[in-house]
Amino acid sequence: MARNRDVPLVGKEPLEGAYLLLTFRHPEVAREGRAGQFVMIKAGTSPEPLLRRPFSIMDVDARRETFTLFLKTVGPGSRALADLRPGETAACLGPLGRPFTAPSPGVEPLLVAGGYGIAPFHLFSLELVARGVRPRLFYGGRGAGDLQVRSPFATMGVPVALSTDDGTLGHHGRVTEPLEAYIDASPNAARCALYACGPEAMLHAVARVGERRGLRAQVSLDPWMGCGIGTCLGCVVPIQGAEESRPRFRCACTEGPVFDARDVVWRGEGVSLARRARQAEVGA
Amino acid sequence: MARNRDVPLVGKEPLEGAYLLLTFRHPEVAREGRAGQFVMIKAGTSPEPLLRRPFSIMDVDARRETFTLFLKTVGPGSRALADLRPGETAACLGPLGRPFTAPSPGVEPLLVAGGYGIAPFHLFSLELVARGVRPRLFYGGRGAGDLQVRSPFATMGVPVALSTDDGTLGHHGRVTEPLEAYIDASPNAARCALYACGPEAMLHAVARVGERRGLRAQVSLDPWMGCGIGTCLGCVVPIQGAEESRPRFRCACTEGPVFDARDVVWRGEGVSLARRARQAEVGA
Amino acid sequence: MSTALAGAAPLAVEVAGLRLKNPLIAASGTFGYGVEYEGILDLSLLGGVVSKGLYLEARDGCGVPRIVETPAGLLNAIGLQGVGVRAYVRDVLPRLLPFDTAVIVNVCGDTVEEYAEVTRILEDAPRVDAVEINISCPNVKKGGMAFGGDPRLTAEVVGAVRRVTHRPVIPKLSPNVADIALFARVCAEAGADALSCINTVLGLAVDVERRRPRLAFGTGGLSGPAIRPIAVRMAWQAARAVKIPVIGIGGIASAEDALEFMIVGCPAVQVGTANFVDPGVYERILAGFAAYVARHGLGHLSEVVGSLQMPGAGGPEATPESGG
Amino acid sequence: MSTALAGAAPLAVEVAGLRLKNPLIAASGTFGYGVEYEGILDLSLLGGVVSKGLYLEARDGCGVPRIVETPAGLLNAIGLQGVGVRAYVRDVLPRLLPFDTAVIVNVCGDTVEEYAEVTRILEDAPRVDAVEINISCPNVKKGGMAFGGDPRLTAEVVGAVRRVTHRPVIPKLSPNVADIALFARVCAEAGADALSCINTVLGLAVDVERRRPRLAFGTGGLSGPAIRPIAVRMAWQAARAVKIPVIGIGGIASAEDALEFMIVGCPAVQVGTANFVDPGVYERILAGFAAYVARHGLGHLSEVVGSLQMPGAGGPEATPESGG
Ligand SMILES: Cc1cc2nc3c(=O)[nH]c(=O)nc-3n(C[C@H](O)[C@H](O)[C@H](O)COP(=O)(O)OP(=O)(O)OC[C@H]3O[C@@H](n4cnc5c(N)ncnc54)[C@H](O)[C@@H]3O)c2cc1C
Ligand SMILES: Cc1cc2nc3c(=O)[nH]c(=O)nc-3n(C[C@H](O)[C@H](O)[C@H](O)COP(=O)(O)OP(=O)(O)OC[C@H]3O[C@@H](n4cnc5c(N)ncnc54)[C@H](O)[C@@H]3O)c2cc1C
Ligand SMILES: Cc1cc2nc3c(=O)[nH]c(=O)nc-3n(C[C@H](O)[C@H](O)[C@H](O)COP(=O)(O)O)c2cc1C
Ligand SMILES: Cc1cc2nc3c(=O)[nH]c(=O)nc-3n(C[C@H](O)[C@H](O)[C@H](O)COP(=O)(O)O)c2cc1C
Ligand code: FES
Ligand code: FES
Repeated sequence: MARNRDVPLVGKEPLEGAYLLLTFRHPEVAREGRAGQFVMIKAGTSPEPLLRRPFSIMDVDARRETFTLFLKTVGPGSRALADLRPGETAACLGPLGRPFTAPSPGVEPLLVAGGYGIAPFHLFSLELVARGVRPRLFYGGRGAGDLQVRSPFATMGVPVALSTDDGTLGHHGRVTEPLEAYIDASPNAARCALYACGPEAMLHAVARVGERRGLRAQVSLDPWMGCGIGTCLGCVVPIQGAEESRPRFRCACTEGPVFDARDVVWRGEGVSLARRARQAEVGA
Repeated sequence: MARNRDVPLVGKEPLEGAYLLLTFRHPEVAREGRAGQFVMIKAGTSPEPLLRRPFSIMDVDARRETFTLFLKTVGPGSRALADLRPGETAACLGPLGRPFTAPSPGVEPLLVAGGYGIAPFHLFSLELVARGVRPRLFYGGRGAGDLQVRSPFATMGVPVALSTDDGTLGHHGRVTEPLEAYIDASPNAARCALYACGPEAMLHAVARVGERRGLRAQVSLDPWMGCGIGTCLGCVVPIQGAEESRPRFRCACTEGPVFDARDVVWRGEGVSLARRARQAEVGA
Repeated sequence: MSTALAGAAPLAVEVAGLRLKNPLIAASGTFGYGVEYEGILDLSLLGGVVSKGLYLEARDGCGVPRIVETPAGLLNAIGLQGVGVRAYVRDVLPRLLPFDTAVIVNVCGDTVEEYAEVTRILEDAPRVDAVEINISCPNVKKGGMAFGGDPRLTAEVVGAVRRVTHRPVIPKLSPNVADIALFARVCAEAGADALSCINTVLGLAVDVERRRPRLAFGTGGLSGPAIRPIAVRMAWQAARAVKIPVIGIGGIASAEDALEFMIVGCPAVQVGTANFVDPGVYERILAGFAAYVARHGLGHLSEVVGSLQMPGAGGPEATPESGG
Repeated sequence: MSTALAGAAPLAVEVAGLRLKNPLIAASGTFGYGVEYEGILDLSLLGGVVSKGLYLEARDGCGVPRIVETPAGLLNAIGLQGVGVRAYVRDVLPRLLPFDTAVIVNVCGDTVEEYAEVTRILEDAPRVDAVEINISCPNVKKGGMAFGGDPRLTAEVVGAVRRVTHRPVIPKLSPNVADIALFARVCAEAGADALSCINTVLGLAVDVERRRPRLAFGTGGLSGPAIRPIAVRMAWQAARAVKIPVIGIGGIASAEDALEFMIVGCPAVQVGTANFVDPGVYERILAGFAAYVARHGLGHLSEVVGSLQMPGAGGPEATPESGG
């Protein structure tokens, strides 16, 4: 159950560029936080910026009662967090949202991360490996500097395919290219499940990859969030199950951030993949 | 001439409690700043808090092109300054305002400082000593922790009489008590000039001390300031010269912060000492 | 009084016949239906909760983005997404039964008849303590601010709701008017038992790269600390204009903020945007109230209500009228 | 164009017959008489400067405190302290001669006659390029907002000033009205050449420890970033209502802020409170304009004026009207 706490910063590890790792003490997040869930957090009490910011839980340590965030500094909210000194506190509510659902037995989880979208997959890989499941990670970014979380996956024995838009590391191109190449080469192509977190265009591309091959895909959406608990209605995304005649706005904070890619009404499409498939069946 | 600059922090020395010293590079302040003048300064560009804050110039180093502030952290503006790291910049306009006027030859300057009111007297003492004049400092605060700037005066050979409201250091009581005792014991009592910076009640008390003994007193007022250059009209104080039939609002930023104590219309008095004296003359 | 915190200081107030254990009410649209806070906040800590705006039928609301931050403020165009009053009575009200807090329902309508009809449906429901009339939502194309900006329509809506309920009726005033005192008087004459003051201020934020409004709806309602000086001024004007109690709203995030409204004349206040910023805001404010009561040696917090001393004039001689 | 910065990008505009080298004007009461910036800022960088409010006679203004900070805002009650129009003409105007910038004088009055008389005195003065009529100051007991809140008085003042000057007449609108478009139209019909929009928003901040207003005068005018969304909305409403140009004002501190007003329809803008925060604000905004012009491949900055695309409706299917 989510708890609102003032959490002390107990660890801070600067990475390259705008990235860093922050570890806070919060017993409930540490104990109950699952991959795909997030916290709403704010450093200081200044009215500027006003609201807390959502960040995915990247790691938890139940014994130490701590959790870790992977932060990209992009604006005032993330900067205020990055400026915290050990011992200073932030206001933090969590764990929030619905986590990823683990794949059925025998299904290979393929994780697709873009930029800071790597954060939930660190925790997800830990969870999966602990259950004896070995995921495979496809990790893309603009350049080498955006692929900051790599060694933990090596430690876990999770194979990683890197890609960058500018070719400075790994495959030169979109992260979905090595993903598709892998699936197409896999003898086990029908027994894969896709998981994606990153920019919307990437999520949409992963949804299409899944659709074309009949693979289930879970995507973690990244809308602007005001409260994290379903009260501000600022984070709504259009969702349409196969049985729903029209899309409905659903809160990404409480009904997501993880959704079935087939239920999402992607930008410019007007209808979800699930609904379109159902209509095709009915029409057929 | 005042200049507006982004000034890098080049030195930071935490003192006890809420106090610290900050040194910035600003060639014009370093070259032209005089005791009693101040800068308007703000760390960061957040609209919260909105305005720059006034701080007295405590020291200057023309060769290094730096100046130093003595800061008491009391609210968001001072805290943002205190949080600056070396190399980070603040927006700074200065030097501003009218400085203290040095005493005539043969007149002994008695400096009366309360709390952070010590700042201008550090620079003033340096200026006076450089001209071969030895001031005497009366330095008061709530407790020992508020008397943070002492050793530089010892180095300059400036005698210091300390006092605290709680008796934790020096004289137990008001700073004006040792001041009056000194004047009354001095063979040279008529050849003293008073200079005061600190809380309003202290300035008022010093003004009365001067009045009773016929000594000139210059006081540095400390009103809320919005701009520092005479445009916001937020810093006005009621001033009345001997010849003025009624008080007029004057900007403390441009016509002060240093005023002749006799021209100030002190709270609850309605008329300045100078005017009252003139009326008594005329009446007589 | 059910909790130690609330019991620690004499804070209970009666507003328009409503007994509140303390003057803190969660504002409409910023607290969901209340039930979202399960596990995060004990609703019994609050004097009351206001539901989000309810029409007869469910609504989708506006497109996204619906919320953007502005300096010390929040601009929103949610468009009253909601479940409709019948679903509220059926699904939400039973879940509020366990909590010892006043339940106020925020009633909306596209027409005078719809306001009355929503109120009528609530009249049969248990657990509703009062009705707040939302004649001031800036984010809908019909109803809303159109009513709250017109004295005649305001009187009509308030009168229509008044006729169909025995519960306290609390119109919520729009700040987007020239003279809020006039609207306060109109509501009082039409039978209101109290007033809520204020709703959000109409605003517009532009994405200069795309040359479009930052909100999908276009304009939005401004809330949060940025508007507090405006809200305190309007609450003060409204409270001076009428004898019925005025509930102060706008930018409250601390005990001091709440006290500003109480001192200008509001026996109770609502907390809106701060709910998003910090679900611990009520506990912080209650602790601040207790400290204030102790510091000022008050027998009861409500002693401050309406205690504002407006100054004489200033001027360099502090003579009257030189402030002009 | 006299300076490299201003010359670097095509920024010149003509507003009500006034040629401005760029759309940036220093707002009344936040820039002194302009001469205070000697050595700090080259006035020739600016499109124009507006003097602080001038009456016939000198004024003391309000007591202190006159200025308090509120969240992302400034609340002031200066009360139009100033030297009076004759001293301005005699002592200040000559000092503005060296600068290549438009000089606009902010005219005040307790009566319609005083507005006209102040304007008449200016008519004989060289170096005045336009007259801004302050019918919207909230911090005086007579005149000011009382005029700007009444359409009939607004028309009277604007007409009276119009009749005694050949220079452009620019009424400055009060935001403390329900329908700013109405006042924009009234001014246009009374002969205004342009409008300034907006003055400060009436507010009140309370010192809860002393239970008194934080300002000596009591209420004050709210300015700064906090009010920008309100000001942009009002500038948009005014610009849609009239054909004469609207000068946007309220919370501008960056090129992006200024562009918000330009995109909703203002050919020029005024910078107020930001003058206190940063005397370097004009150089920053001009640099931002140049970058924007380059980034968007504009031939001239004024191409953005009025380019706002108001959205259709949103909703989960993005079908029209579902935003309601
Ligand atoms: C469920 C969820 C999990 C997230 N997890 C992480 C994480 O693990 N690590 C991480 O670094 N970031 C994460 N984010 C994004 C993070 O919340 C934003 O970067 C942060 O809110 C930016 O705040 P700011 O004040 O620093 O910048 P702002 O000034 O608020 O924003 C800077 C820029 O980022 C954009 N932006 C702001 N919020 C978002 C958002 N939610 N999605 C996309 N763009 C946004 C703004 O439009 C702007 O262009 C997550 C977001 C969500 C919704
Ligand atoms: C000419 C001048 C010289 C100054 N020199 C120094 C100096 O050398 N060192 C130093 O530490 N401070 C100095 N001050 C005071 C300093 O400006 C304030 O402490 C500062 O503005 C507080 O800002 P803040 O945001 O930190 O706190 P705020 O939250 O703005 O204020 C905190 C508390 O301090 C009070 N306060 C704010 N400004 C002032 C002020 N100007 N005078 C008295 N009380 C105030 C507030 O009312 C509040 O109670 C000087 C002030 C002036 C006018
Ligand atoms: C996201 C959001 C949704 C709101 N929805 C409603 C609503 O449904 N009905 C209503 O009367 N007021 C609504 N309001 C207005 C608030 O109840 C409150 O009057 C306003 O936000 C000012 O208070 P604040 O500054 O504390 O937020 C809403 C405000 C926000 C920010
Ligand atoms: C301290 C202060 C004094 C002002 N004095 C005047 C004035 O004399 N005449 C006038 O028309 N507007 C006056 N204004 C209003 C400003 O010109 C401007 O309209 C308002 O502050 C909004 O712009 P801003 O948010 O950029 O400050 C004053 C504003 C402030 C903050
Ligand atoms: S973030 Fe507020 S409802 Fe989802
Ligand atoms: S500080 Fe603005 S006029 Fe003095």
